[in-house]
Amino acid sequence: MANSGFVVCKETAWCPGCGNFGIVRALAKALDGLGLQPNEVLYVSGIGQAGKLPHYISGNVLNTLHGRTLPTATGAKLANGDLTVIAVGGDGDGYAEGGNHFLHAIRRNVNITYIVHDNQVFGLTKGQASPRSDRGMVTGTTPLGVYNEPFNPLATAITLNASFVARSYAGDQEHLARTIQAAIQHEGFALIDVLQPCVTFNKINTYQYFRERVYDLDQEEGYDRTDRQAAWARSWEWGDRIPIGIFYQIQRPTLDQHYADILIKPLVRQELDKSVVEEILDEFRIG
Amino acid sequence: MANSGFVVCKETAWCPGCGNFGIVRALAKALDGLGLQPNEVLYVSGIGQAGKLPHYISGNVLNTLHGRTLPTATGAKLANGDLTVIAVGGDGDGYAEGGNHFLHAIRRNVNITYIVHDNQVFGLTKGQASPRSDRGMVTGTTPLGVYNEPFNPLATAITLNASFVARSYAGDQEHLARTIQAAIQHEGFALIDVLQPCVTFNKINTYQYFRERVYDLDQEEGYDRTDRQAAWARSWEWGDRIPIGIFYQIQRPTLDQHYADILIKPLVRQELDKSVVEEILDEFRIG
Amino acid sequence: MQNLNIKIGGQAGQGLVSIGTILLRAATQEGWYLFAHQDYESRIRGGHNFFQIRLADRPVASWENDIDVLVALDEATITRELEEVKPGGVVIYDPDVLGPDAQKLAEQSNSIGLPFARMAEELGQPKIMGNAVAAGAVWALLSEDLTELHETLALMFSDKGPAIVQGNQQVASAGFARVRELLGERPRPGKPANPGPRLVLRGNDALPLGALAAGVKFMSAYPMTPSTGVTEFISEHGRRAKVIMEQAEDEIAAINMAIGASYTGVRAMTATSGGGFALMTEALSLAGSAEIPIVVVNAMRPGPSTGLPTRTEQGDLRYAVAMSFGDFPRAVLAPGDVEEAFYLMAHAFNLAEEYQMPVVVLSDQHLADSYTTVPPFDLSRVEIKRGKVVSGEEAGPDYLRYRFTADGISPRLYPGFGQGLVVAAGDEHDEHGHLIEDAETRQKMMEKRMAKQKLVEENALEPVLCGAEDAELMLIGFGSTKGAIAEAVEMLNSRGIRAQGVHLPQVFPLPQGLEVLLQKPARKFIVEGNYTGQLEELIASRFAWKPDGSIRRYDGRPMNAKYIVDRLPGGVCHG
Amino acid sequence: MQNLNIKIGGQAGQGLVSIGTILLRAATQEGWYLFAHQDYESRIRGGHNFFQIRLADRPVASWENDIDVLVALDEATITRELEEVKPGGVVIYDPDVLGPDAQKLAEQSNSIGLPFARMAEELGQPKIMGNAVAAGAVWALLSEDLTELHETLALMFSDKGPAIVQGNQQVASAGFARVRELLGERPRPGKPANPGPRLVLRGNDALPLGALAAGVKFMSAYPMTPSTGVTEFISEHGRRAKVIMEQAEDEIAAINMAIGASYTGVRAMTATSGGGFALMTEALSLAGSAEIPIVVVNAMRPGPSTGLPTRTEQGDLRYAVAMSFGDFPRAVLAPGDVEEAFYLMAHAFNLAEEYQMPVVVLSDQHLADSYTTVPPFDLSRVEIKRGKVVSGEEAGPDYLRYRFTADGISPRLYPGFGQGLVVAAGDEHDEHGHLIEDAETRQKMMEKRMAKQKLVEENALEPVLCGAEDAELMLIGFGSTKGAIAEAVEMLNSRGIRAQGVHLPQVFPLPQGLEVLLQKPARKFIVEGNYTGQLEELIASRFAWKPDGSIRRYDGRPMNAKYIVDRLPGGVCHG
Ligand SMILES: Cc1ncc(C[n+]2csc(CCOP(=O)(O)OP(=O)(O)O)c2C)c(N)n1
Ligand SMILES: Cc1ncc(C[n+]2csc(CCOP(=O)(O)OP(=O)(O)O)c2C)c(N)n1
Ligand code: SF4
Ligand code: SF4
Ligand SMILES: [Mg+2]
Ligand SMILES: [Mg+2]
Repeated sequence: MANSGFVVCKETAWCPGCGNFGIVRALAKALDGLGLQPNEVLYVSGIGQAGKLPHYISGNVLNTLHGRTLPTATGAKLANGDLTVIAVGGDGDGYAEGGNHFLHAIRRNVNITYIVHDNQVFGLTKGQASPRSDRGMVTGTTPLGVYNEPFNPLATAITLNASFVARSYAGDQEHLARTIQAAIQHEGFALIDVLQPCVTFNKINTYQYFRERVYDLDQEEGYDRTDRQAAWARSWEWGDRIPIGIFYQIQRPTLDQHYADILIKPLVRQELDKSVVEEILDEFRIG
Repeated sequence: MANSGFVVCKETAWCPGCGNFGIVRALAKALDGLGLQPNEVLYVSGIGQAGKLPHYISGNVLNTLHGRTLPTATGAKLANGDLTVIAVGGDGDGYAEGGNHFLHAIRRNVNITYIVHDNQVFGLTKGQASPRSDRGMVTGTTPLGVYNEPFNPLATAITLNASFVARSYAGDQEHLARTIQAAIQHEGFALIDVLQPCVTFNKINTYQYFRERVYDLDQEEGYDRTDRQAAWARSWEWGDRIPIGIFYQIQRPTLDQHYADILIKPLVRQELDKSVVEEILDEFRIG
Repeated sequence: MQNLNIKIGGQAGQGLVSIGTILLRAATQEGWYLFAHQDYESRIRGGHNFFQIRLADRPVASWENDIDVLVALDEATITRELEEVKPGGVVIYDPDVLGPDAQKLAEQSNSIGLPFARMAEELGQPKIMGNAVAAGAVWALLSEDLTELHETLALMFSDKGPAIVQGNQQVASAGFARVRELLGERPRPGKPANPGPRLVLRGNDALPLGALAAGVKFMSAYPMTPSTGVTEFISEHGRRAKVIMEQAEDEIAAINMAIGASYTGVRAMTATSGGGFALMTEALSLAGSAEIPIVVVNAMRPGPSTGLPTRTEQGDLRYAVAMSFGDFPRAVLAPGDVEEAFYLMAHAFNLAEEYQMPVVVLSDQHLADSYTTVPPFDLSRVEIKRGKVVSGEEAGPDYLRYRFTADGISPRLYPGFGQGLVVAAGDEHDEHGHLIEDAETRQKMMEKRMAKQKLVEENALEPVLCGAEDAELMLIGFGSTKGAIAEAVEMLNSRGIRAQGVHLPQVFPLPQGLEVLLQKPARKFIVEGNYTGQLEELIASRFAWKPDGSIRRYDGRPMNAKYIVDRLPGGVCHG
Repeated sequence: MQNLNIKIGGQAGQGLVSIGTILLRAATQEGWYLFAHQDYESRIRGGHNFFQIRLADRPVASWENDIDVLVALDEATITRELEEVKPGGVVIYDPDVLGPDAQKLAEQSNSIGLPFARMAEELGQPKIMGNAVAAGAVWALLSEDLTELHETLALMFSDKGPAIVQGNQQVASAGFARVRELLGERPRPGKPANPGPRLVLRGNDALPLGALAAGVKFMSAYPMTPSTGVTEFISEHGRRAKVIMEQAEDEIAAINMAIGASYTGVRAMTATSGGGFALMTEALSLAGSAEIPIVVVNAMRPGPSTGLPTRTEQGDLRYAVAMSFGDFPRAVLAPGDVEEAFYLMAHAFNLAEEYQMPVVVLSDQHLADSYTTVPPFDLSRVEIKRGKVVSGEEAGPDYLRYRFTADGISPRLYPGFGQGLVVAAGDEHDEHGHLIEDAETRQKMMEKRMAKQKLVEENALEPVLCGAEDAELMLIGFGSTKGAIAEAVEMLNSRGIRAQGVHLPQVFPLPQGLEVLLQKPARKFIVEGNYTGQLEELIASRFAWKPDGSIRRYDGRPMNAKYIVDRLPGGVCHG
């Protein structure tokens, strides 16, 4: 794929009708809208159906391991802050295997955008429960129905004081593209949990299910997205009405600001200064 | 150590004056008070100074790996629900290496008590920052001072709808013993984050620091520990006043209740019924 | 031997597994033996997959290249698979999904166009029943009548109600009739005389069945292809068999949960693949140090890293043998077929408990997903040996978890079963289980643990042999190449080359008996599914020995007899 | 050679490391060469630790058993270590901490009771300066005057202000004077003629220094003994050297962060031990598959599991070599001493980048924590080879990350440096880096990657030899046994046995040159610090060869010359 505009691949390994298509299209639209070039963007993904996204849109790609999306993206961003780094993965990738990194990447407030394809199921391994599956959902590993308390990524991110916490919906490409742009423009860690119908394995949380329920928080009069407690409270709304939009956004120092002394320019553009090494060696010299 | 009363070992590998002593003593007191026998109790621990606790008090011990306290304890409890299972570890063990298990053990609501020795530092490896370290703390790995947002285990546990969330203080053995008893008596996952001065490596969060700040939430008029949002809000109080006590407690089904069909008695006391295996095999028989 | 090879090709989600499953059950019902393997991509819909069934009048253990019946559900099946069809073979395709070029191609052979879904719809049934049309069409080439096919459909769809059963039977009959009409009578593959009852299972069925037979009580796992079938099998039957199968948040949690359960005294296991297996290393080492029995099924797929998730390879052998910082006793078993998978899985639990150590069972995608006809498993052959366990009274209050004993095995007490306390630790410890620092105890404890390794080695499973005893050529392998090697040996013997096959059901520690075999005068070849020759290396490191040659495959596909024989040096094969 | 062995024993937290550090710096300043090793427990206060310094008039590479000067900060030092003191050796103890029995015991030898802390207090200084009293006391046995000791104290405490410096100097003088007074003049160890400038470093200093010299730009790690020193060193100097060292939440995050950084084009590393190393396996495999350079320092400690966290062993060799499901190219280096650690670490980065693969550097607690006097490192010897990298223009918009090339190495483009897009994946992929399913591409891509392994092997570092070329006895080892083997060889040669030492700085792939050595007529022994003989196994698997015998240690303690020579079969040693 060439370096002019963000082209979306026609050939994918996704099922026809999958919510992932809406996400990749919205992403291309968002990136185009920001005037970025493909070679300025790096997608870092894990393993899962969602994790294949980077292969279907133009840009640099680092397709890593299941669950390891965030640390890899963090390392890449620290080493070359010139890249717009977009981490992308499934809900299993991010909230099951990768749960620990989710906590700590947020704490670091590294300046990346994290898009989670939240289909509430393990797609690629054929439909087992994910931490996002609704209670009672029967799958190959949960014949008695899902029992665990569903994981609430928004409430958790807000609790960890993530500086940008949003939800969007794969069925609303406009909203999603807009949210992605806001996330990329945000300085700091930006989470977008995207409601993504899995037409093959999730017969509960379907397009119709969401179409009937989602409403746009961004349009909500008086909603103050800097009010952490209110954002946390709102994140529990999941029933007849499901909010999408930016739940929480604040400014706090980013990880590269912490390393400002070192990051006078991107690490990858810094030459080795041997004299500093000599200096350190000299401190150990005796006699 | 014999099976009558909970004896605390005199020989330990802890530094004189360490907060860990208060914890092990309070634990012995709590267990004695509940009329338990050492052979009915199983301590599961990870690696760290805190993780050594089980070796210093009478009971069964499973001293595992750094960070793996909770899954191991979960497996043990599911296999033998007759055991009172107490998971114990440091803040590094539980919130750094073990962060993912922390999330998911809470979601499962397995009926165990989890005591975290929260000294806000990696003790055993000589004082590096932990996810609980205060901002700005200078350690061997954070010469520029700790930068990350400190992890709030109480707020996170409440967000995950843990059924029992408490904080206590190693310097107040009465309070701690009482809290441990309540946790053990609670049906479901019970977290006690214990403020534990590390006299060697943590020069900020000392006995004096806590003595001046802690107050008992359990004594607080009108505090409703079933109010999740209030509990979450209260968990952010960390300044001149630091609350200890039970922040949040609710009843929700436990993991063994989910498996009630199977757990007609503890797994370890169930004999293999070969006829069931024959039955399953027969379903594959053809001809 | 009479053989018939059916290949059903199409996209994921088109129903080729349904067609295959219907046929293999009906064919077994009708009396044939079979081997069926699957080839699929790491995606849920689309791509190009196939399901291949080989029917025979005697047990078969591998697959063949030449196809008698090709069922094409999509265009790629024609463009990619047609060349594998034997002269005179039949192609059944759906004209509604083929472009004109492919259709033309298909028509060059002995072909029948059947619009599967359309036919179902024309009969007033849902499209999806096109699968039964296809099954019926193939059945016309196999059997005189529809009895067994109808019975199979009745069994398979019984939980969907009589309407669905009848619908399937109706459309299957239609497919059957059309083929009969178009092709007339054709020679049918011979059937065995007295087939008797059999099971038709995949490795992913036999392994969990073996675990259930061995009395597993606890499993925890995180899904990963191709091991997921084991996990889902235990999940499905757990309630009835009183086994907990808890899905973990990751593989680290999975194995640690199982270790926690095992410590209390129940048989516990986990199953995984590739990266998940790697993530379990630290805990495996804990099980080794703390002497906690645990069985880990690792279903291999091509690595490194995520590799080819749905393909087959035998590239984790070196890793399974080496997977620990520091030394501890262990065993690695590698069943070669469905029947062996069942009995070895049960054996794995015995080994784990007798020696209080981790045991790894190496499966791979080819074993996991391939169906074979096997005689009904004999539960009386599954002896349960729980090793040295003491009751609470025997143990007494002075119980020492790691008591030094002559054989290195310290009797287990289950915690809470007596006055004694059970102190287990992964840190180095003394007889009590408490932590130590001194050199003497460390050395003694290492020697105690490693004494068990010696016992495991002395009792290692001996190689399984086939073919000529006075062989001039020997093929040595492990795991799922067993059938391919056996058939290669047969092929060679039939060509007048005295060949012997050596299958290693236990790859670590290697049995003493192997050394004797290595001293035989035959020319020896190691056959294995990986790039670097991991089995060869293992044997070399143990016996300071090198083979005369090696046959390897590392493109993600399984071997068969032809693959092996074709790669033997010319002199051997035509000598 | 003239030698003097000083052992300082006491509890953790009592200051024995301070005393040791003061002495080793002052002694180096005064001109001696030295080797100093540390023995400590997995705890922060209490227990029994020691710090042992060997001074000599020429470079030394290992430690000796017999002690000339024992400094006892606690009772256990007397009860446990006294028997190691040579006849005529001196014991300096603190009478305030000894019970009467131990005091009596101490008095049986050439002993001096000095209440270190009390003396400091009596001089109006804080208790903690008792350390300087002890250092001064020992110094009286080494040197005629206090010049170098005072200078060392001035340097070490310069950042604490002049009062602290003077206080330390004052109390050190007092300790010095007391010993001089009590013992009078004693023979002092000889000094080298022209010592010149040197460094005195631990492995845990030399490794990160090597990384800095090689231009490492990013590190991420999670603390784990005994690797933590590497991490903290990079942290400490990171700001100045413009290197980011980010503490990770766990080892999995650590290596994956480093891989992310390396992908963008910077040199990146991590450091860990034992269980942490195991947790990195999956990511190492990703680096192998995606061809991303990465350097991992694994400082070994006795396993399995948590084992003995602060002790030494060489038990991760098998694991380092085998750590992946599936095959990919790699190198494993094993520096034997501080100097080699520096240069090999820099070499590791070259290997990683030239072959675009992971490189493991095996250290161990003995290397990590032991100080040695070394000549100043020569930065001009550190050549930086970044491998095949193309600029944006060279690459062009059609850049293919995994272009098939003759040697298997595909030129790297750093993402964002040109129009070309850099697509990297751990799944099997085509030249573009996009995911594939077909057998042909898989096979070619495996062959491309493994072609690099061959190059790595051809360019493997050759064995480092010492002793007699026409040896009748050969000792072969790797890593931190280098010094012990060299001194054992010297000892044997001095006894008239023609011995040669073979140290392997690269353990995987093994160098061709080793095979030639193995064919020499000498009797060969493999010396290694683990139970099962992992090096022996590795050599056996590669060369189908077995040694004449082996010398192993697995009690958590380091070997030295005496340990090795004592364990050679009688016939060898006295033959
Ligand atoms: C370490 C590891 N464990 C397990 C797997 C198998 N695996 C691949 S994708 C996946 C889950 C997919 O779910 P999700 O992340 O939600 O992505 P989706 O396919 O639903 O988009 C799993 C368990 C793996 N590749 N690696
Ligand atoms: C996998 C692994 N990583 C790292 C370590 C090293 N390690 C041992 S304890 C510890 C942290 C200790 O901190 P914490 O859990 O807070 O316990 P504390 O000592 O403070 O009580 C670490 C990093 C280990 N043993 N295993
Ligand atoms: S399985 Fe679900 S998530 Fe995956 S591609 Fe198909 S519809 Fe989408
Ligand atoms: S290091 Fe800190 S936590 Fe550990 S024993 Fe000492 S005082 Fe306690
Ligand atoms: Mg998903
Ligand atoms: Mg701590």
